[in-house]
Amino acid sequence: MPRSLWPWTAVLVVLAVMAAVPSLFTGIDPDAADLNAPLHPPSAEHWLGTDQNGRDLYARIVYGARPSLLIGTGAVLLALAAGVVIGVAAAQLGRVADQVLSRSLDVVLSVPGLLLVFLVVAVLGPGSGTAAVGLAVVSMPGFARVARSEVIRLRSAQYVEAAHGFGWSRAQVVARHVLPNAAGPVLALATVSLGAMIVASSSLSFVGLGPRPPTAEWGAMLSDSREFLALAWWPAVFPGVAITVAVLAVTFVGQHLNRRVEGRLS
Amino acid sequence: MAGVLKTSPAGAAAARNGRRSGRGRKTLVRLVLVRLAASAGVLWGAVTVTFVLLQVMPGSTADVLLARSAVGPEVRAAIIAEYGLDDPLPLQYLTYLGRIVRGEFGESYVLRRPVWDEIAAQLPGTLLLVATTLLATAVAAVVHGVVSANRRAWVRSLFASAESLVVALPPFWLGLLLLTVFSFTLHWFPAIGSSSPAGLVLPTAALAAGPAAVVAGVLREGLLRAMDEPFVVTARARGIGEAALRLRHVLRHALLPVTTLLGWIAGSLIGGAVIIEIVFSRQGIGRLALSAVANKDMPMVIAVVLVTAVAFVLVTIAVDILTWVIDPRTRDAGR
Amino acid sequence: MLVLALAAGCSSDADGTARVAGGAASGGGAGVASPRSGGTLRLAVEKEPECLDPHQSPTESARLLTRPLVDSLVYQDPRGGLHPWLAREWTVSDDRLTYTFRLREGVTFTDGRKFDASAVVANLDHVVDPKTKSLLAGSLIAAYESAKAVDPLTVEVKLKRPDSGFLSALAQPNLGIESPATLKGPASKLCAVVVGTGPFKSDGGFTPQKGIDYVRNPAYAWAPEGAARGGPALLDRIEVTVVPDNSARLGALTSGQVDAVTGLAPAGIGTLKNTPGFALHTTRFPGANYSYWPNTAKGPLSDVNVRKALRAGIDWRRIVKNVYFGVYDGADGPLSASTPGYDHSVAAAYGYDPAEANRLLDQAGWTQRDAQGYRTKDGKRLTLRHMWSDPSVGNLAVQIQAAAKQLGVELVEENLDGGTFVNRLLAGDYDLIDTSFSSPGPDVLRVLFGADNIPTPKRGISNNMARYDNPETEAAFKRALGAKDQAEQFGVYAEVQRRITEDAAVLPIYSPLSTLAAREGVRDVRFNVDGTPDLSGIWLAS
Amino acid sequence: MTPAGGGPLVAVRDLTVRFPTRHGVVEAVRGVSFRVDRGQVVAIVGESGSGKSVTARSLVGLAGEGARVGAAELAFDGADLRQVRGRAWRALRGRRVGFVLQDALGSLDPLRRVGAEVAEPLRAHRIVPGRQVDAEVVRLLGEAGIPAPESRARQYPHQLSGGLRQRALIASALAARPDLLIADEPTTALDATVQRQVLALLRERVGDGTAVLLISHDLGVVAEIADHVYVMKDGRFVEDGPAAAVLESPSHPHTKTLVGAVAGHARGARPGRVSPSAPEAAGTAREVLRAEGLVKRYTLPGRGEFTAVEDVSVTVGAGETLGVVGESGSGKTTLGRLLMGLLEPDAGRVLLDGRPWDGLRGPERRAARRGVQMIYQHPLSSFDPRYTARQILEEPLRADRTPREERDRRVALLLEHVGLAPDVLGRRARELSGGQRQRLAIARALAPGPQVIVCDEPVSALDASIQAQVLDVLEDVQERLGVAYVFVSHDLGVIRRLSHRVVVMKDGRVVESGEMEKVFDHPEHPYTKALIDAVPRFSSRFRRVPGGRA
Repeated sequence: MPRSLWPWTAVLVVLAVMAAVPSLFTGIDPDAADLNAPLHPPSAEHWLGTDQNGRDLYARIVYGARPSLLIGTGAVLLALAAGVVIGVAAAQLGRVADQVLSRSLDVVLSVPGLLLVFLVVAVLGPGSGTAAVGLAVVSMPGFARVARSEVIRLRSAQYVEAAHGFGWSRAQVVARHVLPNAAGPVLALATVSLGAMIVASSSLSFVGLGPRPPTAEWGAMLSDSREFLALAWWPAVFPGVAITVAVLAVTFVGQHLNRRVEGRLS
Repeated sequence: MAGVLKTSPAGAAAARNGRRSGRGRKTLVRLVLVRLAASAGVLWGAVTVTFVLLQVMPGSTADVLLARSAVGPEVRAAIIAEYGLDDPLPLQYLTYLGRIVRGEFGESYVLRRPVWDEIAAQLPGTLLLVATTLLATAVAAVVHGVVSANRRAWVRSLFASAESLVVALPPFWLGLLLLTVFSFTLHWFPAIGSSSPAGLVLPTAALAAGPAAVVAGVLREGLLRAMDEPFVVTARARGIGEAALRLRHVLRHALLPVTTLLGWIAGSLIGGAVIIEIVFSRQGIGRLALSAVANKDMPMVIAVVLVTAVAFVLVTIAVDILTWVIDPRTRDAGR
Repeated sequence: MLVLALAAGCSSDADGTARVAGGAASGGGAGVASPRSGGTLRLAVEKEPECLDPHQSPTESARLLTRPLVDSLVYQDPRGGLHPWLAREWTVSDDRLTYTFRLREGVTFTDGRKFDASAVVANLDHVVDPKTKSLLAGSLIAAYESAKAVDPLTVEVKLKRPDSGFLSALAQPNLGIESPATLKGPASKLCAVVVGTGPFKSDGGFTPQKGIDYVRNPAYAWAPEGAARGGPALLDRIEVTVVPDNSARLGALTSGQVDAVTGLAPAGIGTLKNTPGFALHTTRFPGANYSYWPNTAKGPLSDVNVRKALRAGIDWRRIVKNVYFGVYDGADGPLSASTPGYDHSVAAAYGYDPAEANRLLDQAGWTQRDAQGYRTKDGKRLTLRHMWSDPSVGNLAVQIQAAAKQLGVELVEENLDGGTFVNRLLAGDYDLIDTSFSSPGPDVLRVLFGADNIPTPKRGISNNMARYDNPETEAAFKRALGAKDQAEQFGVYAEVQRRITEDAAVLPIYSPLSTLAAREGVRDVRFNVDGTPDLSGIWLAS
Repeated sequence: MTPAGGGPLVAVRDLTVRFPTRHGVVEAVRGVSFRVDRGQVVAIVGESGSGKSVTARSLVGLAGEGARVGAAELAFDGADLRQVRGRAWRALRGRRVGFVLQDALGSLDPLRRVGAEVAEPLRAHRIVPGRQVDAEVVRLLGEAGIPAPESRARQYPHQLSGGLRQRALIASALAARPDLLIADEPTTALDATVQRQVLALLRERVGDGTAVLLISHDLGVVAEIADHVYVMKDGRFVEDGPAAAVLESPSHPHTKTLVGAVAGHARGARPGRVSPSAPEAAGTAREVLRAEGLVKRYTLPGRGEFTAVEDVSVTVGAGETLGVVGESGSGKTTLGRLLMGLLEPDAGRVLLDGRPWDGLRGPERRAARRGVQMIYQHPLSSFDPRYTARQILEEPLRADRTPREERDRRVALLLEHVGLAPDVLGRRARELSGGQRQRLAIARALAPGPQVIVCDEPVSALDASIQAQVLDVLEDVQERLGVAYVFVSHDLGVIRRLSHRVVVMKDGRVVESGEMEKVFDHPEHPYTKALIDAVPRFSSRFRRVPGGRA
């Protein structure tokens, strides 16, 4: 791994730990409302200041890491799983299945993303889980398409053809050669989407589709901050920085990993 | 390349009975027709999915509709009767489908107006924003991409990092910052939604930044890849200038992926502009749809879904046509 | 985003008119300079009506936006007094079932048609016609039976039963008189364009997410008695823009994009207070305070002691002061102190007394404490599910939650989507619901605590969210309806207020403010009887 | 031909080209000197990576990104190219020096009409007034022997056959009537007959007095037209002289291998082995594979049917090699797939050991599959990129559940068969040289113990010297294991060397078949004749030399 990437990897690790055990980073209760200290600017006591309820912003950002990152990650994982299944099915189960599935994907794509998420959330009720599901639904077609085209591409690959020659069954060939080699591009898409998904999930909580208050979530914190923009800049800045840094870390490390994979395969 | 190999015998065959161009146009027509046919299915699917989702949403439509009201039983009954809210679902579905086919989108439960008037009132705002955003994206991307393309490796990576940064900015946050700085503080631009040129600047910027960065990256990759193609050496060996080389040869190749990408962006913007519209208090079809969903306003939601779905279909077809124009190889590919 | 409709709706629906305590403008309004004619008022409003027609729409915004367009038979001044308007005078029969109105002459609608008795009949019939699908107006005159034009300038209205609130109901924009021609047209048209006899007209009408533009009605000569000024309005035009986002609206004002804004958030008010060149005009909304409504029918809060403990054990005033930057006042009773018929004697019961609260809880049997320090009774934690669907009250909820924890009570905040919210409301599956309820007089108590207003699946949404059912109050409500004059009516409602306070059937939090923030040049900002700003009285100094 | 007056057109002394890379400087050209006179054809021959292309490109300043070109003398028509910088090159490129790259498909911009490509030098150098460009383009295309030039000019590269593309490319290179034409592998990847025509075209040009610098790996081509030949290896000229001399009496060992390779194919013999003869008299050999009246059609979307294989019947005896000759599009590859049961014929049937494919289902069929294996033209793409050589070789053995230790033994044996050292086992295919890869492919094909191996152009992607080695391996394996080959190739030399019997395919049909010697020495079908004539003259010229280069 190149030197330039070390800091980002570090960031990623820190964020992961934050999401896992936030208490390591702060002793302050993120939901403790201090009636006497609303919108206090950054200070020794409150490193990043306090929000409109006098809650410590630093603590909320630390505790916000889990929902903020988990929704996006969960969405990607769900989309990945569903997408691969559908994509492979479309590629393997013959023309009819392919047509049906591909058109269905078009349907999903044709409905505006946010509206679709909104519908899903409305059906399942608001919350982190449903937000993740909603995002997964919206982003699944991408994975399905890549998986499908990869499988189709590999089906005619010479080494797959050769493998048939050794007397493997169709399933065996798919398992031994098609899926492992299709994994590369699909995972590449996954790492790329992860950043986008984190941004997307924050957008959701921004419009109130995320986890419920008082849960600390970066997008939601930004949403709250709008009210007090004229009074306090810090609640409107730090959560945004958190999101951006997180996404950057994911992107850079992800890109590197992808290059590694490509390098190994071609 | 594979595509080329696949199609070349066909092309040669066509060449032999030299009526290629004619058939080429035919392939385009066929392509478009096929797509349109398929898209009919897509639209139907979109409507159906939306209908189902709206039905499985908790809360009876009547209750949600009357949530904000104080009405006597007879009014409640009148409303339920008028919208056929207690008909069996299949019946509701079929009647509604029938209406749509006849082009009647009905009246909004909540706004009590023909949904069509409503959309007609809101769509322009969104389309305008989408248009300016696409324009900004394309221009910014091409300039940035071309400028950064023939530079040293480390300069390129610098550009690339900058792009990653822009992409990592949540658009709504960017919008918030722009609004605070340029509107609330500096008073350079209006603070609330207006379709005046000035009013479009900030939303467009907030919306276009991310896509522009992505496209610029793709474009640059494309340019670099194209520069490695053998025909570039050949062209140079003919003694043409670098400018001409980029203009006549390289750029077109790089534009192929960009076209597809722009199409995708356009499609996603029509529905995706909502958040920015909210931040900048612009009127738009997105906000219309969201509040409609919140109120289980079925006719409105489905109408919006239909409009955006049609837009999506048209955009994809437009992209296909563009690709057809830019890349002759696809013309003989059929589909 | 999700169904703020419900909470927002409630905060303004039901029994229309309100009387404004302190009446006229606070802040740098009332003119030093003498009124001058001309100019365009650019106003940014927070909410928009889903349909403009006040006969159909229940929303506060519909009232605000149609008041300049339509006049009413009766005018109710900010102090609640009733005065002639389109009706020159009226008489009430002894059985209080027949009202006879003598109409003003020479009044014309802005579409040129004449105003007469048939117009009044057409309007009243239109409001109660189920096909109109009226979401509020119809229920305001639920007692209405029929009306007939005795002669071109005389209308006789018959009621099914006595209704002491009938006249003030007629004073609402919701029963404003619209041009009969338009009433015959499709209801959908009325949602955009309303034609009345008012000081302003709007041919373009209302466009959702955009707003509405008015131009002065030069022929206007029938301003109500007791109004600030007769004759045509001073403003040439009013341009209203809908801007839901609070910060954007404030920004629009401070950046001079608009002259005035309504519905400022407390934070915004706080900001504006220390911005020179702007004036803040406010008035308390009359009616029920913003309150937590306990489910008195089931759950822990069916125990009056627990309700009382909650009322005494949380320092509501301090929280309000904090969250709302000292802008909102604390509450002393079921009704806001500005409501006509408010009974001051109950105020004492609404003080902060943690000791008493803990005593009550112990007495109620919630004696044990669990690991997190919450009170328990036979192993069950004292948990209250607070159901809300308007994120904007989040901050308040957070602070109340924290305060309740001190008391050993766990508040679970349930931020629900509209559908689920409605279902659980109808099923009575909640412990607390929050909402306010602006309203002109003590009548609102009937709406909020009457047994036949308990929301049920059969009845659908209704407003007795405390699910309060008490024979005493039921009887009182009957007497109130039949009251022969306001004094008698108020007397009855004073009893009711004491009864409700005794039962702690509501946990009042603050009295909401109706606000209009404007640049200095905007003069004579008054508020209508229902708390909405009176746009047609405004003039521009520069 | 002799230089036409004046100094040399091109004079190069001690040309060196270096490429600085992350791993230090790579020296592609290490001090070569040569000259080209007007009207002369000078050839630089060498295998891939020998530096021949870079040498040629340095003459037009296109040696490549960051190339460091140095020379004691680098002159074109007296002008010192060392002084030429940036834009100045453009006066030279296309105007004075035409440039033809190999792979015409990639060298013509696929997005632009052929006409536009040809017109480019005309416009760039204002050779003719704008109005006349189109006419001139048509004339040039016609001159390059392209039929119906008007319509062709309006077409796109992918719509032209390889030969036509190459002609178009040459036409554009000659558009400005340059004094020097640099032709880099102008005929690679072209079918023999087409190759012939293109070479003829080049020769014609020389007739007009244009000098040609010909870059090629193919001695055959060089023999056709070169006056003077430089043999290049690792950035140096190892030998040079008049074509005939160099080719007929090569002195440097590398030249010998090159010559030997070509010669070997041509004579169908190599040192220590007389012309091949089947174990028993061909045909009477126990028949392992039989195809009867095979037909395979493809429907091309929108443009009807295209018959890849039409009524083809062949038989392959145990341990014998059936050569399948044909040019691209003749259906030979499709035939191979049909024989392997990878494709279902639309008519006719294939019998393996007397059992028809179509009779076999499920496990049976899979078992039978192991009886026929395949070797591809590009071995790399026939290996799973994730696999090491060991995994590649073990896979077929795992497929039939060969126990572990047994597997190791077999793998070792396979390596030995194909002459690979065990140390390759740890590496992935792309870390191996072209020759090693193809050996690995052979070893893998042998692993299931097949009776027949279908070889689809197994050596055409390899350098001549490597080709020879791989062919040796194939022969050894056949001798040791008695496996039969179906050997598909367009290269008559290769076919001739390996085959016992031959079928000649054209447009999906078998036009001629029989004993190799018979078909090659007394071809009956005109097409076969044409094919054999088309083989570059050098080989025939060479065949006259008694005894060959044993």
